[in-house]
Amino acid sequence: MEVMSIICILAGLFFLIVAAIGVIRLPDVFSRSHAVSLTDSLGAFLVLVGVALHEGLSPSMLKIIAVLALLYIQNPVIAHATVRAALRAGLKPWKKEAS
Amino acid sequence: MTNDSFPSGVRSRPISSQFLILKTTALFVLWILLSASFDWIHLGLGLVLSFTVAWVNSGHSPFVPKFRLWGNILFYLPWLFVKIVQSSLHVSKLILHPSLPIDPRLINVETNLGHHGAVVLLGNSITLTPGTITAEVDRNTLIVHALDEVSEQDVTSKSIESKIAAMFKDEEPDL
Amino acid sequence: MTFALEFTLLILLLVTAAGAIFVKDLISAVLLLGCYSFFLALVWAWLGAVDVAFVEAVVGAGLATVLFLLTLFGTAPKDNRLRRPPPPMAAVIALPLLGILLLYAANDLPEFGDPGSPASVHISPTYLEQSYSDTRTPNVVTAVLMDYRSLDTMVETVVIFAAGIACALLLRRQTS
Amino acid sequence: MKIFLLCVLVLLALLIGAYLYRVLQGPTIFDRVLGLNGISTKAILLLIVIGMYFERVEMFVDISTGYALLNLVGALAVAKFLEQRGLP
Repeated sequence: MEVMSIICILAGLFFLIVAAIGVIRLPDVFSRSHAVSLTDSLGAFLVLVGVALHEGLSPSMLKIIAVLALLYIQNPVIAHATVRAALRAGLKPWKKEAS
Repeated sequence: MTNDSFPSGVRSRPISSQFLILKTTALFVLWILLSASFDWIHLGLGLVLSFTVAWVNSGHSPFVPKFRLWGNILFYLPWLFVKIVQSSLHVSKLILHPSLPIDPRLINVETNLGHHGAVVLLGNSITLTPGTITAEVDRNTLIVHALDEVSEQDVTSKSIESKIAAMFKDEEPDL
Repeated sequence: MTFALEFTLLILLLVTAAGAIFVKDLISAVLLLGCYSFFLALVWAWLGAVDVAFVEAVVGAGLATVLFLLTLFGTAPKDNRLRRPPPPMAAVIALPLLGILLLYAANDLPEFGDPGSPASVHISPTYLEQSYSDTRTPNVVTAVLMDYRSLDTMVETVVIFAAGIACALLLRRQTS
Repeated sequence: MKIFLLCVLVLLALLIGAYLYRVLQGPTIFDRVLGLNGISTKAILLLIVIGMYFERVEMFVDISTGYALLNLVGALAVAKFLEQRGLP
Protein backbone atom coordinates (compact mmCIF):
# COMPACT_ATOMS: atom_id res chain seq x y z
CA MET A 1 0.00 0.00 0.00
CA GLU A 2 2.82 2.34 0.92
CA VAL A 3 4.59 1.66 -2.37
CA MET A 4 1.36 2.22 -4.30
CA SER A 5 0.82 5.59 -2.64
CA ILE A 6 4.41 6.67 -3.35
CA ILE A 7 4.03 5.67 -7.01
CA CYS A 8 0.75 7.59 -7.27
CA ILE A 9 2.27 10.73 -5.73
CA LEU A 10 5.30 10.55 -8.01
CA ALA A 11 3.10 10.18 -11.11
CA GLY A 12 1.00 13.13 -9.94
CA LEU A 13 4.14 15.20 -9.43
CA PHE A 14 5.21 14.43 -12.99
CA PHE A 15 1.99 15.94 -14.35
CA LEU A 16 2.26 18.89 -11.98
CA ILE A 17 5.79 19.64 -13.20
CA VAL A 18 4.69 19.35 -16.83
CA ALA A 19 1.85 21.75 -16.15
CA ALA A 20 4.18 24.27 -14.50
CA ILE A 21 6.51 24.10 -17.50
CA GLY A 22 3.51 24.58 -19.76
CA VAL A 23 2.32 27.61 -17.83
CA ILE A 24 5.70 29.23 -18.39
CA ARG A 25 6.29 28.11 -21.98
CA LEU A 26 2.95 28.40 -23.76
CA PRO A 27 2.28 31.64 -25.61
CA ASP A 28 -1.15 32.97 -24.55
CA VAL A 29 -3.99 32.75 -22.04
CA PHE A 30 -6.02 30.21 -23.97
CA SER A 31 -3.25 27.69 -24.39
CA ARG A 32 -2.00 28.23 -20.84
CA SER A 33 -5.43 27.34 -19.53
CA HIS A 34 -4.95 23.91 -21.09
CA ALA A 35 -1.83 23.42 -19.00
CA VAL A 36 -3.66 24.48 -15.85
CA SER A 37 -6.52 22.10 -16.57
CA LEU A 38 -3.94 19.34 -17.03
CA THR A 39 -2.81 19.89 -13.44
CA ASP A 40 -6.25 20.14 -12.05
CA SER A 41 -7.67 17.07 -13.67
CA LEU A 42 -4.87 14.53 -13.43
CA GLY A 43 -2.04 15.77 -11.22
CA ALA A 44 -4.23 16.66 -8.26
CA PHE A 45 -6.19 13.45 -8.73
CA LEU A 46 -3.08 11.26 -8.54
CA VAL A 47 -1.57 13.07 -5.54
CA LEU A 48 -4.83 12.96 -3.60
CA VAL A 49 -5.34 9.29 -4.42
CA GLY A 50 -1.82 8.66 -3.14
CA VAL A 51 -2.63 10.35 0.17
CA ALA A 52 -5.95 8.48 0.40
CA LEU A 53 -4.18 5.15 -0.16
CA HIS A 54 -1.74 6.03 2.60
CA GLU A 55 -4.64 6.81 4.94
CA GLY A 56 -6.53 3.59 4.34
CA LEU A 57 -10.25 3.28 4.95
CA SER A 58 -11.18 6.02 7.42
CA PRO A 59 -13.22 9.23 7.69
CA SER A 60 -10.29 11.26 6.41
CA MET A 61 -10.22 9.17 3.23
CA LEU A 62 -13.88 10.07 2.68
CA LYS A 63 -13.03 13.72 3.23
CA ILE A 64 -10.21 13.53 0.71
CA ILE A 65 -12.63 12.04 -1.81
CA ALA A 66 -15.00 14.91 -1.06
CA VAL A 67 -12.21 17.43 -1.77
CA LEU A 68 -11.48 15.57 -4.99
CA ALA A 69 -15.11 15.71 -6.09
CA LEU A 70 -15.17 19.41 -5.23
CA LEU A 71 -12.07 20.02 -7.37
CA TYR A 72 -13.56 18.12 -10.27
CA ILE A 73 -16.80 20.06 -10.11
CA GLN A 74 -15.35 23.53 -9.67
CA ASN A 75 -12.22 23.52 -11.82
CA PRO A 76 -14.01 23.27 -15.19
CA VAL A 77 -16.34 26.03 -14.05
CA ILE A 78 -13.47 28.33 -13.12
CA ALA A 79 -11.51 27.58 -16.28
CA HIS A 80 -14.59 28.16 -18.44
CA ALA A 81 -15.41 31.43 -16.65
CA THR A 82 -11.87 32.75 -17.07
CA VAL A 83 -11.60 31.79 -20.73
CA ARG A 84 -15.03 33.18 -21.52
CA ALA A 85 -14.14 36.46 -19.84
CA ALA A 86 -10.92 36.58 -21.87
CA LEU A 87 -12.79 35.89 -25.10
CA ARG A 88 -15.48 38.45 -24.39
CA ALA A 89 -12.85 41.06 -23.49
CA GLY A 90 -11.68 40.74 -27.07
CA LEU A 91 -8.43 38.83 -26.70
CA LYS A 92 -7.41 37.07 -29.90
CA PRO A 93 -6.02 33.56 -29.57
CA TRP A 94 -2.39 33.14 -30.52
CA LYS A 95 -1.98 31.65 -34.00
CA LYS A 96 0.92 29.75 -35.41
CA GLU A 97 2.50 31.88 -38.12
CA ALA A 98 1.97 30.47 -41.57
CA SER A 99 5.38 29.28 -42.60
CA MET B 1 -42.65 31.27 -2.05
CA THR B 2 -43.52 32.16 -5.60
CA ASN B 3 -41.28 33.03 -8.50
CA ASP B 4 -42.99 36.26 -9.47
CA SER B 5 -39.87 38.26 -8.77
CA PHE B 6 -38.07 36.86 -11.82
CA PRO B 7 -37.99 38.96 -14.97
CA SER B 8 -40.22 37.61 -17.66
CA GLY B 9 -37.42 36.37 -19.90
CA VAL B 10 -35.97 34.03 -17.30
CA ARG B 11 -37.62 30.67 -17.16
CA SER B 12 -37.91 29.24 -13.67
CA ARG B 13 -39.41 26.02 -12.52
CA PRO B 14 -41.64 25.84 -9.47
CA ILE B 15 -40.08 24.41 -6.33
CA SER B 16 -40.11 20.66 -6.60
CA SER B 17 -40.17 18.68 -3.38
CA GLN B 18 -37.87 16.18 -5.01
CA PHE B 19 -35.21 18.81 -5.51
CA LEU B 20 -35.64 20.07 -1.95
CA ILE B 21 -35.15 16.59 -0.53
CA LEU B 22 -32.13 15.97 -2.74
CA LYS B 23 -30.49 19.23 -1.76
CA THR B 24 -31.18 18.66 1.93
CA THR B 25 -29.64 15.21 1.71
CA ALA B 26 -26.52 16.49 -0.05
CA LEU B 27 -26.02 19.27 2.48
CA PHE B 28 -26.59 16.87 5.35
CA VAL B 29 -24.00 14.44 4.01
CA LEU B 30 -21.55 17.33 3.72
CA TRP B 31 -22.35 18.33 7.31
CA ILE B 32 -21.69 14.80 8.57
CA LEU B 33 -18.43 14.64 6.62
CA LEU B 34 -17.23 17.93 8.04
CA SER B 35 -18.37 17.53 11.64
CA ALA B 36 -17.69 13.79 11.99
CA SER B 37 -19.61 13.62 15.25
CA PHE B 38 -22.71 11.54 15.79
CA ASP B 39 -24.40 13.08 18.85
CA TRP B 40 -28.12 13.68 18.64
CA ILE B 41 -27.58 17.40 19.05
CA HIS B 42 -25.17 17.64 16.15
CA LEU B 43 -27.20 15.46 13.84
CA GLY B 44 -30.47 17.26 14.60
CA LEU B 45 -28.89 20.69 14.24
CA GLY B 46 -27.35 19.64 10.94
CA LEU B 47 -30.66 18.36 9.61
CA VAL B 48 -32.49 21.55 10.58
CA LEU B 49 -29.77 23.76 9.14
CA SER B 50 -29.44 21.89 5.88
CA PHE B 51 -33.19 21.94 5.38
CA THR B 52 -33.29 25.67 6.09
CA VAL B 53 -30.48 26.39 3.65
CA ALA B 54 -32.10 24.23 0.98
CA TRP B 55 -35.46 25.96 1.53
CA VAL B 56 -34.07 29.47 1.40
CA ASN B 57 -32.04 28.72 -1.73
CA SER B 58 -34.73 26.92 -3.69
CA GLY B 59 -35.77 29.97 -5.68
CA HIS B 60 -35.29 28.47 -9.10
CA SER B 61 -34.91 24.73 -8.91
CA PRO B 62 -32.77 23.37 -11.72
CA PHE B 63 -33.30 20.13 -13.51
CA VAL B 64 -33.20 17.10 -11.20
CA PRO B 65 -31.90 13.91 -12.81
CA LYS B 66 -33.92 10.76 -12.37
CA PHE B 67 -32.46 7.82 -10.54
CA ARG B 68 -31.77 6.00 -13.82
CA LEU B 69 -29.82 8.97 -15.14
CA TRP B 70 -27.69 9.14 -11.99
CA GLY B 71 -26.68 5.55 -12.64
CA ASN B 72 -25.79 6.36 -16.24
CA ILE B 73 -23.68 9.33 -15.15
CA LEU B 74 -21.90 7.12 -12.64
CA PHE B 75 -20.98 4.71 -15.43
CA TYR B 76 -19.99 7.60 -17.68
CA LEU B 77 -17.36 8.93 -15.26
CA PRO B 78 -14.80 6.08 -15.58
CA TRP B 79 -15.02 6.33 -19.37
CA LEU B 80 -14.37 10.08 -19.11
CA PHE B 81 -11.43 9.37 -16.85
CA VAL B 82 -9.79 7.12 -19.44
CA LYS B 83 -10.32 9.92 -21.96
CA ILE B 84 -8.70 12.41 -19.57
CA VAL B 85 -5.64 10.19 -19.10
CA GLN B 86 -5.22 9.77 -22.88
CA SER B 87 -5.41 13.45 -23.67
CA SER B 88 -3.27 14.36 -20.63
CA LEU B 89 -0.48 12.21 -22.01
CA HIS B 90 -0.91 13.85 -25.39
CA VAL B 91 -0.78 17.38 -23.95
CA SER B 92 2.25 16.48 -21.82
CA LYS B 93 4.00 15.30 -24.95
CA LEU B 94 3.17 18.58 -26.68
CA ILE B 95 4.45 20.70 -23.80
CA LEU B 96 7.68 18.75 -23.27
CA HIS B 97 8.51 18.69 -26.98
CA PRO B 98 11.45 21.04 -27.57
CA SER B 99 9.92 22.82 -30.54
CA LEU B 100 6.46 23.25 -28.93
CA PRO B 101 4.40 21.95 -31.91
CA ILE B 102 1.09 23.51 -30.95
CA ASP B 103 -1.43 24.95 -33.35
CA PRO B 104 -4.27 26.52 -31.34
CA ARG B 105 -7.58 27.18 -33.01
CA LEU B 106 -11.14 28.13 -32.13
CA ILE B 107 -13.81 25.78 -33.44
CA ASN B 108 -17.58 26.00 -33.55
CA VAL B 109 -19.34 22.86 -32.41
CA GLU B 110 -23.00 22.36 -33.22
CA THR B 111 -24.68 19.82 -30.99
CA ASN B 112 -28.02 18.08 -31.23
CA LEU B 113 -28.55 17.83 -27.49
CA GLY B 114 -31.83 19.48 -26.66
CA HIS B 115 -31.33 19.58 -22.94
CA HIS B 116 -29.80 22.00 -20.45
CA GLY B 117 -28.27 19.33 -18.29
CA ALA B 118 -26.78 17.53 -21.26
CA VAL B 119 -25.14 20.68 -22.62
CA VAL B 120 -23.74 21.51 -19.19
CA LEU B 121 -22.35 17.99 -18.87
CA LEU B 122 -20.85 18.18 -22.36
CA GLY B 123 -19.22 21.54 -21.70
CA ASN B 124 -17.77 20.37 -18.40
CA SER B 125 -16.43 17.18 -19.96
CA ILE B 126 -14.78 19.12 -22.78
CA THR B 127 -13.19 21.53 -20.31
CA LEU B 128 -12.06 18.74 -18.00
CA THR B 129 -10.29 17.00 -20.87
CA PRO B 130 -6.91 18.68 -21.31
CA GLY B 131 -6.30 20.08 -24.79
CA THR B 132 -9.82 21.37 -25.27
CA ILE B 133 -11.67 24.04 -23.34
CA THR B 134 -15.17 25.42 -23.73
CA ALA B 135 -14.97 29.15 -24.28
CA GLU B 136 -18.58 30.07 -24.94
CA VAL B 137 -21.94 28.32 -24.75
CA ASP B 138 -25.03 29.53 -26.53
CA ARG B 139 -27.89 27.03 -26.42
CA ASN B 140 -26.74 24.31 -28.78
CA THR B 141 -23.59 25.95 -30.07
CA LEU B 142 -20.29 25.64 -28.27
CA ILE B 143 -17.14 27.56 -29.09
CA VAL B 144 -14.21 25.37 -28.18
CA HIS B 145 -10.56 26.30 -28.02
CA ALA B 146 -8.37 23.34 -28.98
CA LEU B 147 -4.63 23.06 -28.59
CA ASP B 148 -3.88 21.18 -31.80
CA GLU B 149 -5.26 18.90 -34.51
CA VAL B 150 -5.53 15.77 -32.36
CA SER B 151 -7.33 17.59 -29.56
CA GLU B 152 -9.69 19.09 -32.10
CA GLN B 153 -10.63 15.67 -33.40
CA ASP B 154 -11.56 14.70 -29.84
CA VAL B 155 -14.40 17.21 -30.03
CA THR B 156 -15.33 17.05 -33.70
CA SER B 157 -15.54 13.27 -33.72
CA LYS B 158 -18.46 13.67 -31.27
CA SER B 159 -17.49 10.66 -29.17
CA ILE B 160 -18.36 12.49 -25.95
CA GLU B 161 -21.53 13.94 -27.40
CA SER B 162 -22.91 10.64 -28.63
CA LYS B 163 -22.24 9.12 -25.23
CA ILE B 164 -24.16 11.92 -23.51
CA ALA B 165 -26.94 11.83 -26.10
CA ALA B 166 -27.40 8.12 -25.39
CA MET B 167 -27.69 8.90 -21.70
CA PHE B 168 -30.24 11.65 -22.17
CA LYS B 169 -32.40 10.03 -24.86
CA ASP B 170 -35.27 9.38 -22.44
CA GLU B 171 -35.53 12.98 -21.27
CA GLU B 172 -37.80 15.44 -22.98
CA PRO B 173 -35.88 18.29 -24.61
CA ASP B 174 -36.27 21.66 -22.88
CA LEU B 175 -33.95 23.96 -24.76
CA MET C 1 16.19 19.88 6.73
CA THR C 2 12.69 21.02 7.68
CA PHE C 3 13.84 24.57 7.03
CA ALA C 4 13.72 23.96 3.28
CA LEU C 5 9.95 24.37 3.01
CA GLU C 6 9.88 27.34 5.39
CA PHE C 7 12.54 29.15 3.40
CA THR C 8 10.78 28.47 0.11
CA LEU C 9 7.45 29.72 1.44
CA LEU C 10 8.98 32.80 3.04
CA ILE C 11 10.79 33.72 -0.17
CA LEU C 12 7.52 33.32 -2.06
CA LEU C 13 5.87 35.58 0.53
CA LEU C 14 8.52 38.26 0.05
CA VAL C 15 8.29 38.11 -3.73
CA THR C 16 4.49 38.33 -3.63
CA ALA C 17 4.50 41.28 -1.23
CA ALA C 18 7.03 43.16 -3.33
CA GLY C 19 5.03 42.37 -6.45
CA ALA C 20 1.82 43.65 -4.87
CA ILE C 21 3.56 46.94 -4.19
CA PHE C 22 5.20 47.39 -7.57
CA VAL C 23 2.50 46.08 -9.91
CA LYS C 24 0.81 48.65 -12.12
CA ASP C 25 -2.96 48.25 -11.83
CA LEU C 26 -5.14 47.67 -8.79
CA ILE C 27 -6.80 44.41 -9.86
CA SER C 28 -3.43 42.73 -10.18
CA ALA C 29 -2.51 44.03 -6.75
CA VAL C 30 -5.72 42.51 -5.32
CA LEU C 31 -4.93 39.16 -6.95
CA LEU C 32 -1.39 39.26 -5.58
CA LEU C 33 -2.75 39.97 -2.11
CA GLY C 34 -4.89 36.83 -2.49
CA CYS C 35 -1.72 34.88 -3.32
CA TYR C 36 -0.05 36.42 -0.28
CA SER C 37 -2.85 35.19 1.98
CA PHE C 38 -2.56 31.70 0.52
CA PHE C 39 1.16 31.57 1.27
CA LEU C 40 0.71 33.02 4.75
CA ALA C 41 -1.95 30.42 5.52
CA LEU C 42 0.43 27.71 4.33
CA VAL C 43 3.11 29.04 6.67
CA TRP C 44 0.65 29.01 9.58
CA ALA C 45 -0.40 25.45 8.76
CA TRP C 46 3.22 24.37 8.56
CA LEU C 47 3.87 25.88 12.01
CA GLY C 48 0.90 23.93 13.41
CA ALA C 49 -1.51 26.86 13.91
CA VAL C 50 -4.36 25.31 11.98
CA ASP C 51 -7.08 27.64 13.29
CA VAL C 52 -5.10 30.72 12.35
CA ALA C 53 -4.47 29.23 8.91
CA PHE C 54 -8.18 28.67 8.46
CA VAL C 55 -9.03 32.25 9.44
CA GLU C 56 -6.30 33.58 7.17
CA ALA C 57 -7.62 31.56 4.26
CA VAL C 58 -11.25 32.56 4.83
CA VAL C 59 -10.69 36.24 5.55
CA GLY C 60 -7.58 37.00 3.55
CA ALA C 61 -7.96 34.92 0.45
CA GLY C 62 -11.74 34.72 0.26
CA LEU C 63 -13.54 37.66 1.85
CA ALA C 64 -10.91 40.35 1.38
CA THR C 65 -10.51 39.59 -2.33
CA VAL C 66 -14.25 39.73 -2.92
CA LEU C 67 -14.61 42.92 -0.89
CA PHE C 68 -11.73 44.60 -2.73
CA LEU C 69 -13.33 43.61 -6.03
CA LEU C 70 -16.70 44.97 -4.91
CA THR C 71 -14.96 48.23 -4.08
CA LEU C 72 -13.37 48.31 -7.53
CA PHE C 73 -16.83 47.68 -9.01
CA GLY C 74 -18.01 50.83 -7.30
CA THR C 75 -15.23 53.04 -8.63
CA ALA C 76 -14.78 54.52 -12.08
CA PRO C 77 -12.74 52.40 -14.52
CA LYS C 78 -9.99 54.96 -14.85
CA ASP C 79 -9.39 54.91 -11.11
CA ASN C 80 -8.23 51.29 -11.37
CA ARG C 81 -4.87 52.53 -12.59
CA LEU C 82 -2.43 53.07 -9.82
CA ARG C 83 -0.56 56.35 -9.81
CA ARG C 84 2.07 56.04 -7.16
CA PRO C 85 4.79 58.55 -6.38
CA PRO C 86 8.21 57.01 -5.85
CA PRO C 87 8.93 56.17 -2.19
CA PRO C 88 10.68 58.94 -0.24
CA MET C 89 14.36 58.48 0.46
CA ALA C 90 13.89 58.62 4.23
CA ALA C 91 11.55 55.61 4.17
CA VAL C 92 13.96 53.60 2.04
CA ILE C 93 16.67 54.12 4.64
CA ALA C 94 14.60 54.03 7.85
CA LEU C 95 12.42 50.96 7.22
CA PRO C 96 15.22 48.41 6.70
CA LEU C 97 16.90 49.77 9.84
CA LEU C 98 13.65 49.28 11.76
CA GLY C 99 13.43 45.73 10.39
CA ILE C 100 16.97 44.95 11.57
CA LEU C 101 16.11 46.37 14.99
CA LEU C 102 13.02 44.15 15.21
CA LEU C 103 15.01 41.07 14.18
CA TYR C 104 17.59 41.93 16.86
CA ALA C 105 14.82 42.20 19.45
CA ALA C 106 13.31 38.91 18.30
CA ASN C 107 16.63 37.27 19.16
CA ASP C 108 15.66 37.19 22.84
CA LEU C 109 12.36 35.41 22.30
CA PRO C 110 12.16 31.78 23.49
CA GLU C 111 12.69 29.01 20.95
CA PHE C 112 9.78 27.80 18.82
CA GLY C 113 7.98 25.08 20.79
CA ASP C 114 10.09 25.56 23.93
CA PRO C 115 8.19 23.93 26.85
CA GLY C 116 9.84 26.22 29.42
CA SER C 117 8.86 29.51 27.77
CA PRO C 118 6.59 31.87 29.76
CA ALA C 119 3.77 31.39 27.24
CA SER C 120 3.60 27.65 27.85
CA VAL C 121 3.96 27.59 31.65
CA HIS C 122 1.69 30.42 32.76
CA ILE C 123 -1.96 29.58 31.98
CA SER C 124 -1.87 27.37 28.89
CA PRO C 125 -1.56 24.08 30.87
CA THR C 126 -4.72 24.99 32.80
CA TYR C 127 -6.62 25.54 29.57
CA LEU C 128 -5.24 22.38 28.02
CA GLU C 129 -6.08 20.22 31.03
CA GLN C 130 -9.41 21.64 32.17
CA SER C 131 -11.13 23.13 29.15
CA TYR C 132 -12.84 19.90 28.13
CA SER C 133 -14.23 19.13 31.60
CA ASP C 134 -15.25 22.78 32.03
CA THR C 135 -16.89 23.46 28.70
CA ARG C 136 -17.35 20.17 26.78
CA THR C 137 -15.86 21.78 23.66
CA PRO C 138 -13.43 19.51 21.84
CA ASN C 139 -11.31 22.34 20.39
CA VAL C 140 -9.21 24.28 22.88
CA VAL C 141 -9.04 27.44 20.78
CA THR C 142 -12.82 27.47 20.45
CA ALA C 143 -13.17 26.86 24.18
CA VAL C 144 -10.93 29.82 25.00
CA LEU C 145 -12.61 32.12 22.49
CA MET C 146 -16.22 31.14 23.00
CA ASP C 147 -16.35 30.12 26.67
CA TYR C 148 -13.59 31.68 28.76
CA ARG C 149 -13.63 34.95 26.84
CA SER C 150 -17.15 34.89 25.53
CA LEU C 151 -18.01 38.49 26.48
CA ASP C 152 -14.91 39.73 24.69
CA THR C 153 -15.82 37.72 21.61
CA MET C 154 -19.41 38.91 21.72
CA VAL C 155 -18.45 42.57 21.66
CA GLU C 156 -15.98 41.89 18.86
CA THR C 157 -18.76 40.24 16.91
CA VAL C 158 -20.97 43.28 17.48
CA VAL C 159 -18.24 45.51 16.03
CA ILE C 160 -17.80 43.27 12.99
CA PHE C 161 -21.56 43.08 12.51
CA ALA C 162 -21.86 46.86 12.60
CA ALA C 163 -19.03 47.16 10.09
CA GLY C 164 -20.75 44.62 7.86
CA ILE C 165 -24.02 46.55 7.95
CA ALA C 166 -22.15 49.78 7.12
CA CYS C 167 -20.47 48.07 4.16
CA ALA C 168 -23.80 46.69 2.95
CA LEU C 169 -25.33 50.16 3.13
CA LEU C 170 -22.43 51.73 1.28
CA LEU C 171 -22.22 49.10 -1.44
CA ARG C 172 -25.98 48.90 -1.98
CA ARG C 173 -27.00 49.11 -5.62
CA GLN C 174 -29.46 51.78 -6.62
CA THR C 175 -32.49 49.93 -7.90
CA SER C 176 -34.20 52.80 -9.69
CA MET D 1 8.72 8.35 4.20
CA LYS D 2 9.15 11.66 6.04
CA ILE D 3 12.09 12.65 3.85
CA PHE D 4 10.13 11.75 0.74
CA LEU D 5 7.14 13.83 1.84
CA LEU D 6 9.39 16.77 2.66
CA CYS D 7 10.90 16.57 -0.82
CA VAL D 8 7.38 16.50 -2.30
CA LEU D 9 6.45 19.56 -0.24
CA VAL D 10 9.49 21.56 -1.32
CA LEU D 11 8.94 20.56 -4.95
CA LEU D 12 5.32 21.70 -4.77
CA ALA D 13 6.41 25.01 -3.25
CA LEU D 14 8.91 25.48 -6.10
CA LEU D 15 6.17 24.72 -8.63
CA ILE D 16 4.11 27.46 -6.99
CA GLY D 17 7.05 29.70 -7.88
CA ALA D 18 6.45 28.97 -11.57
CA TYR D 19 2.81 30.02 -11.26
CA LEU D 20 3.85 33.07 -9.26
CA TYR D 21 6.11 34.07 -12.13
CA ARG D 22 3.04 33.96 -14.36
CA VAL D 23 1.02 36.05 -11.87
CA LEU D 24 3.75 38.66 -11.61
CA GLN D 25 4.71 38.69 -15.27
CA GLY D 26 1.46 37.88 -17.08
CA PRO D 27 0.90 40.23 -20.01
CA THR D 28 -2.88 40.36 -19.45
CA ILE D 29 -4.99 40.25 -16.34
CA PHE D 30 -6.39 36.87 -17.35
CA ASP D 31 -2.95 35.30 -17.12
CA ARG D 32 -2.82 36.50 -13.54
CA VAL D 33 -6.24 35.02 -12.74
CA LEU D 34 -5.16 31.74 -14.30
CA GLY D 35 -1.99 31.72 -12.24
CA LEU D 36 -4.00 32.43 -9.09
CA ASN D 37 -6.24 29.43 -9.80
CA GLY D 38 -3.21 27.23 -10.28
CA ILE D 39 -1.72 28.50 -7.04
CA SER D 40 -4.87 27.76 -5.09
CA THR D 41 -5.02 24.20 -6.42
CA LYS D 42 -1.39 23.75 -5.41
CA ALA D 43 -2.17 25.23 -1.98
CA ILE D 44 -4.90 22.63 -1.45
CA LEU D 45 -2.48 19.85 -2.38
CA LEU D 46 0.26 21.32 -0.17
CA LEU D 47 -2.07 21.47 2.82
CA ILE D 48 -3.08 17.85 2.46
CA VAL D 49 0.51 16.70 2.04
CA ILE D 50 1.49 18.79 5.11
CA GLY D 51 -1.25 16.92 6.98
CA MET D 52 0.23 13.64 5.77
CA TYR D 53 3.67 14.78 6.94
CA PHE D 54 2.34 15.49 10.44
CA GLU D 55 0.14 12.36 10.29
CA ARG D 56 -2.97 14.42 11.04
CA VAL D 57 -4.69 14.43 7.67
CA GLU D 58 -8.20 14.71 9.14
CA MET D 59 -7.46 18.16 10.55
CA PHE D 60 -5.85 19.59 7.43
CA VAL D 61 -8.43 18.21 5.03
CA ASP D 62 -11.03 20.47 6.67
CA ILE D 63 -9.01 23.57 5.86
CA SER D 64 -8.43 22.45 2.32
CA THR D 65 -12.17 21.97 1.85
CA GLY D 66 -12.67 25.54 3.01
CA TYR D 67 -9.93 26.68 0.62
CA ALA D 68 -11.57 24.88 -2.27
CA LEU D 69 -15.00 26.41 -1.60
CA LEU D 70 -13.59 29.92 -1.16
CA ASN D 71 -11.47 29.57 -4.25
CA LEU D 72 -14.61 29.00 -6.28
CA VAL D 73 -16.26 32.13 -4.90
CA GLY D 74 -13.20 34.29 -5.43
CA ALA D 75 -12.47 33.05 -8.94
CA LEU D 76 -16.06 33.50 -10.08
CA ALA D 77 -16.12 37.01 -8.59
CA VAL D 78 -12.99 37.92 -10.50
CA ALA D 79 -14.30 36.41 -13.73
CA LYS D 80 -17.65 38.24 -13.42
CA PHE D 81 -15.83 41.46 -12.66
CA LEU D 82 -13.61 41.16 -15.70
CA GLU D 83 -16.51 40.21 -17.91
CA GLN D 84 -18.42 43.34 -17.00
CA ARG D 85 -15.46 45.67 -16.88
CA GLY D 86 -13.48 44.39 -19.85
CA LEU D 87 -9.77 44.65 -20.30
CA PRO D 88 -8.24 47.26 -17.97
